[in-house]
Amino acid sequence: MTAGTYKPWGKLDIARRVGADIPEGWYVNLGIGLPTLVADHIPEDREVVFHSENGILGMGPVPAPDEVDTWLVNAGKENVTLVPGAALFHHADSFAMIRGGHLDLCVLGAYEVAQNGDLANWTTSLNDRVPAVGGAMDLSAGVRNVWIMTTHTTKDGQPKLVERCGYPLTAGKAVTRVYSDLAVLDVTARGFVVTDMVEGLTRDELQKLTAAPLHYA
Amino acid sequence: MTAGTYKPWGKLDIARRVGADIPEGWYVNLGIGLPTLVADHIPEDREVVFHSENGILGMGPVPAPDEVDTWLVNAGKENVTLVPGAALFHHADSFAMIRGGHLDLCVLGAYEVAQNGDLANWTTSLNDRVPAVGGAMDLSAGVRNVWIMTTHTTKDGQPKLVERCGYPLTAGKAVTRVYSDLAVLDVTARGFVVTDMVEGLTRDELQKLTAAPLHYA
Amino acid sequence: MIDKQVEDVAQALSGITDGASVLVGGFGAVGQPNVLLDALGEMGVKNLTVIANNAGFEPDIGLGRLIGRGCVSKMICSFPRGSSSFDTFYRAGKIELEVVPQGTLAERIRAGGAGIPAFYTPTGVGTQLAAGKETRTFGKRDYLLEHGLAADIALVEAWEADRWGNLTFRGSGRNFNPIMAMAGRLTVVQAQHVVPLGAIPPNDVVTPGIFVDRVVHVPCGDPPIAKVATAQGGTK
Amino acid sequence: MIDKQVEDVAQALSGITDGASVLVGGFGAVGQPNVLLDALGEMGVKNLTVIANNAGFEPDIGLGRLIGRGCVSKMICSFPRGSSSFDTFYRAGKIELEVVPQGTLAERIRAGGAGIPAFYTPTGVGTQLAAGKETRTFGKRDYLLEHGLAADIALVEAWEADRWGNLTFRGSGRNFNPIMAMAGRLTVVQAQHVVPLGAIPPNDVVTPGIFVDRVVHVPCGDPPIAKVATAQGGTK
Repeated sequence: MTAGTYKPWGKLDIARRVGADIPEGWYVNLGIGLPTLVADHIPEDREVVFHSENGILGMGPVPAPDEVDTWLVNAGKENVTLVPGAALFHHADSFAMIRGGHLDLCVLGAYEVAQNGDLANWTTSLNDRVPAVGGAMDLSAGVRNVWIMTTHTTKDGQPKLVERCGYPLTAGKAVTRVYSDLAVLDVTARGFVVTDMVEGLTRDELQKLTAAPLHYA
Repeated sequence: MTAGTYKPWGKLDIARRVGADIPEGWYVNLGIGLPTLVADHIPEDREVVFHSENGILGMGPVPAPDEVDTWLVNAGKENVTLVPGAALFHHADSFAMIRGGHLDLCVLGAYEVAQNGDLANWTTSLNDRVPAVGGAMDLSAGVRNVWIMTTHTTKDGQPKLVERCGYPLTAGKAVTRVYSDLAVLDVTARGFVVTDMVEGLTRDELQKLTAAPLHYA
Repeated sequence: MIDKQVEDVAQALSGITDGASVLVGGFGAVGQPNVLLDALGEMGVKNLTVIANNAGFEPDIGLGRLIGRGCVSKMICSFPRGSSSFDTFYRAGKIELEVVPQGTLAERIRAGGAGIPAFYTPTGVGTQLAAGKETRTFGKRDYLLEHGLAADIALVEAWEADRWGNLTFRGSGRNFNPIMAMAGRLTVVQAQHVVPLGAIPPNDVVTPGIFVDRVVHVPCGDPPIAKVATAQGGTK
Repeated sequence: MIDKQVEDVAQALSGITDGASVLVGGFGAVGQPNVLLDALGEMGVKNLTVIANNAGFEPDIGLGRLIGRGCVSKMICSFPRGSSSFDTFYRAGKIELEVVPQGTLAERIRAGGAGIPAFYTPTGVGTQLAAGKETRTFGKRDYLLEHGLAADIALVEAWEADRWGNLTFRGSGRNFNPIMAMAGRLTVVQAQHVVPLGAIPPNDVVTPGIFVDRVVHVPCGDPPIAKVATAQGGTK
């Protein structure tokens, strides 16, 4: 196969990969946007418990249109469902779980990820518009594993995986793994270690789209 | 009436006085020992809500022997009852109420009370026996009104109301009122202000039994 | 007899004056004390500091409406997006903004209610939101010092209330409401149902009445339908 | 399938080794994980640091028995009175003691579970228990710095548990149990009843299963009758 003949993974491909990598029994918070897709891609025989910042453990599948409980929303303010075994609690207890290291995993989006795990995903500048952070800083500082789902580059082709973040940080040394549309990368003491990549993509090509040195296991 | 012809108030007299002075609607914690008596001396037409450190609001009367619920104890580890409107919660929430200033009153015993409100009621020395503090420091530091029920002097006749505590402090500037077996005293910026005293007792006699200057309203 | 229930919303809000700090419960469309917020706006109070997760949503409902009326001079919140009223006032420089991470906001409010003046948290270390804050190392990790956050008033929406002010919440309506009830010096509750004392079993009381000052019966019905969860998500 | 239920007490305690720090729930005779404590003593582990409100009561039950067996080298507690085992070991200089005010103890444990390394509290300022602690002024008042308290193990007694580890408690059995469940790196629950997943309604879960690692079914029945409340009271 020659250089350039590769097809990036689609959103659902990425969600499926993330879902397949979540072990049974993990407590997982899915960020708004892309990460939400992961909920539908957990292997059917595997129990994973989904957490929402606003006081829910045990979120279930999207409700059927005629079965919506409007008293139940997730962190994205969307109506959701509960599974048997779900629990409801208040915001301080919810973030005690997050900050106290009780969640196994959060899956978030990113503007930039640095090779030391620094994450920038909350604002591109304090001046560009109304600053807003939500729960991103708590999640990335508190959860044991922080996985990022993202395109490998911006729409303009700028690398999102970098030596050092240029955008304001959400948390330092937080990210443990990146699932991009081109590769899966662990964040290690050495920096980014590629563990999987799109078929047909060469190491040189992936390096050109990444602003930090890539390592291979 | 000549000097010396007075009779100290009994325990039940003191409890009745304290009970009569608790306004409707107050949230009240009663310390172990003497203060427990107050629960039975709230005027019948008055609602007062009793709190226990181990996670109870709304304790009711002593259970009949054949109606004891052994799953329910108070801070003194005695079996108690609940009234309609009671709530159960955990220890951190219970002390959030105490420390957060949500309780209107606690009634405690004392070894010494100083004229600036300093309270000593947890140990007579760190060396005399096993030191143990329980909830006394939290109650006296956190509750809006701290009333003391005590004999005016020790069994040896030593004053318990003093200029400055000699025993280890439970909390500084905490006590707001003292109900002794001889008098009722408010703790004010001026020091102890006597608002009531046993019939037949003279001011001179009361002063002799008190190791701090007494004032009168 | 203790009876915290008041006859109407006006009585529930009586005494609230210009310059008050106000905790406002709710997350998304659930657990929002919108009737209290509307009445507060109609009272014409000014210069409120409002503490809430968001800065309102629709311009004609609840907090969005209160801001649109010009009653709020400062917002302390985690995610002030999706509110056209707030946007307008913020861009015009007419409203001050303190952005606080959502978990730090929740913990500050709980601390405010629990008599904890300050605590350390790992959230926000090394970020722009750490500016001006003390950083301190415990063990091998850095933490920020954050302060408890109490307020003059807390506005809460509950599912059930009794005359002692014991509360329950429905679905995700719990959210910030119980901790705000703790941190309000005057806590005012709009309750969907007022039930007899004793109707809420002791184990089911979520907010004990000790944290509640006034209850007003507002059977305002179900929240509006929200977006149903999809991959495209909403705002935080 | 997530199933935190283990077959017996031995399995529930497997892996606990000498020198472990152990949070022990319960207050008075209610909510004490006595069966777990007895089994721990039979395992013969040594040099435990135990964190509990008291230092046990009767020498032949629970924590009092564990101490009497010589398994505990340090107690962190608020009220170590009424335990003849503790008295004996303490007077012989065989057990170390850290006395912590009850509310500070509860808040330190909650902080330990909630990722808060330290906080300030008004409790204990100016007392002998402030020795060696930082005092700091916020507003016009002084406060002490206190540290979060997590531990290797938490031993909890619950009323109901399901296979995810969701818990409820009965009567005053809640006490320290929910916050200790949060602060244990390994949280082991002895439950009076094991119920099917979903049997506990979401609003009634007191301790969500995320804080629980192992559940063992121990239908040990009602606590013994205590003193009935009288004026003469008991120990704290």
